[in-house]
Amino acid sequence: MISYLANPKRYLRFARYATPVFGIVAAIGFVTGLYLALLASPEDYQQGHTVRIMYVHVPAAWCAQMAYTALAMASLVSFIWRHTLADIAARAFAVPGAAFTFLALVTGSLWGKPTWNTYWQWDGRMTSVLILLFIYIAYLAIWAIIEDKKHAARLASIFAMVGFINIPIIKFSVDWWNSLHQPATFSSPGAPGSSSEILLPLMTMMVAYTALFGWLSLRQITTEVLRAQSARKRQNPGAKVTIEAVDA
Amino acid sequence: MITEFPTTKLTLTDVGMSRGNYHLFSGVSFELTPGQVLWVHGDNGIGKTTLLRIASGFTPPETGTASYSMSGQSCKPENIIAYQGHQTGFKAKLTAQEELSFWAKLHGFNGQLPDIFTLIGLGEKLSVPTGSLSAGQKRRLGLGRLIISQKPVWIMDEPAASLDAEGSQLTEMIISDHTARGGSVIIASHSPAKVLGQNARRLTLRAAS
Amino acid sequence: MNMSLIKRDLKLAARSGGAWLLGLAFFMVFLTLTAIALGGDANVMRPLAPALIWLAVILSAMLSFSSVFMSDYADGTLEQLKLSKISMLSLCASKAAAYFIMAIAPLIIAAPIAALAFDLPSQVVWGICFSLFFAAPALSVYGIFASAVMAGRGASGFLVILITAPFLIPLLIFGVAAVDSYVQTGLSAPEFRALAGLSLIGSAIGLPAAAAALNANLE
Amino acid sequence: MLEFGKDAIFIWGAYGISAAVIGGLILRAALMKPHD
Repeated sequence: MISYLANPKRYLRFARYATPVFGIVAAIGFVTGLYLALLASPEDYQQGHTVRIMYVHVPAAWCAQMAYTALAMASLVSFIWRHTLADIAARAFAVPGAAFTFLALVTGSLWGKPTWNTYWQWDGRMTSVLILLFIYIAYLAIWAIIEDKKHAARLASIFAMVGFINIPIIKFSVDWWNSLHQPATFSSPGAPGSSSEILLPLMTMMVAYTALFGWLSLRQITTEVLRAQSARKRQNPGAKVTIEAVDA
Repeated sequence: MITEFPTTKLTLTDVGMSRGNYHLFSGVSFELTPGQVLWVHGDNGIGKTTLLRIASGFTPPETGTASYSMSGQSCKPENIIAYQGHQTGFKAKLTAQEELSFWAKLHGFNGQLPDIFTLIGLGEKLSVPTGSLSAGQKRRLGLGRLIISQKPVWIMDEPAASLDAEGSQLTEMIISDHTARGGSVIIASHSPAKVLGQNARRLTLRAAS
Repeated sequence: MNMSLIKRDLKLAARSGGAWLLGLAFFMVFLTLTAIALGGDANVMRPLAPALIWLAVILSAMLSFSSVFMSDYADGTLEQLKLSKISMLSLCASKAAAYFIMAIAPLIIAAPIAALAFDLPSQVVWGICFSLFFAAPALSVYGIFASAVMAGRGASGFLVILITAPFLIPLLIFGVAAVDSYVQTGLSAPEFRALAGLSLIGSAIGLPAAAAALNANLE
Repeated sequence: MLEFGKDAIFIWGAYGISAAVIGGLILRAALMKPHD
């Protein structure tokens, strides 16, 4: 799959069909998902109506992690094979990923206020999502600050991979730290039961978010590929090279 | 002084490179064998330094390949290449003596350092911090490091810059001594140096109109 | 690791006019400002002191990270080193060792003195020193990594802090916890094993990554 | 319908901010031009 799409021409052919498919799935997903989440689903017997926040929080958190995984994989490909398309893809995943991470944090804290009566708990999950946001910001900052794009692609991919290996370590340490300081005085508002009434809107929103992430990434990758192609077309011819013997 | 170098070959095949969206060159191919000098000539900004850094193994070329071999076996660029770029590569706070003995240790040089200092004309400057040396004297110190490296292939970016007549003569002498012993050299320079012996070629990068 | 490279870095630090001591000065200024902000009451500060000292060490280290490769990159030493017999990996290991000696070791030595200013019992002081010592390799290595990424950029202090912060969080967590555990169980506390593990994993990830970043910067 | 009781503000806040951020992402992607 990856090696098939590595060719820009083949990628563009794939994107011509895949982009609208993702777009349509996302659009349908959001319409039905919102209908199910806000209108057609009942309130939870424990959490009441606030359970509806889960339908936007969990998909955002899922996309935040999926985007970083995709980013790290693309970085690995870019680092090993020096593939321009992988650079472009890694970079394209970063902004949506950071935005979803931000959304996961904000919706999480809006869920926390009615549930725990506080906007923020330094619990393991929220803290590691916050750290993930820092990693995204640092990744984007490396791209922004390094002017030579070839250097930036390489250094950003190295950073992304180091970040990816460290995420489980950070997650483990934050969970451990949390269990030390807050010995289970509350449980984070996870999925309350798994009745189909809750599962159906949640799954629909998951599909919608994932398709949206796909659409956003493909749009940006396509744009960058076309930009690179047109830049190559407009490129100057380059220096003329001659090699000749010199008589001393 | 060291005796002879192993037979080395540096081969660039169809190398192309761009800087940002600016296409520098493509289709550069040459082979550098023992005793040869390649003089890279061209205006500022045309890509001389980029080509030298590709040949030195710092920068992988966008298209084409750079390959290196020693005694018929392919090897890494750092096995055979010594590079002297625009930056001196010396610490201002360390003395000339400290610097050369550090690099001698790093390159495994067993020869006599005082001889090297005499050769490059810095015999009196041993205990002077390199920050207090003139630009030309730093260039001479760089020549000393090239010798100490005992590498067969020297790649030099504008070696004649900021050197006086005597210094240029010294450079030419050291280079021709190096090629006579089976070494090879790539030089980027505006001015044609006299060192270009019978084995010299000129690679010209000229802006396409 | 290469001894002549470490010696050379130490010699350069000795001739830097005391610039290597600035991290130590920052450490003391930070703790003084904190003590003033907290009202200077020893009873209030005593329980906070291990965390504050740890924070001071991490912040001071973060501020000194960016300088590790800056001059080597700018004056061309790095490209000369790349073509020498030293591998980039052993270059990074040597740099980490030199960085530890110049920047981290003085902080570990200064920490007990700072601890006296907070009127800490000697067991806690030992806990602070040991926890810092166990975490020092990881701290140095991630610093080397961030510095290698930013080697070619001049004013990059803030970005270096942003790059290293996520990786230093586990150190901070286990480091502060190790101080408490030391008082109860000594060096056999699991936190020390965690810190040693972080240092090992950090070196296994950070040094090759730093070497790759240096190569990328020389391209 | 769409009456969420005392916590309505948090639910609308979460959906509103999600809509704003996602809208921003879609706008950014839609406005991308391959030829700059």
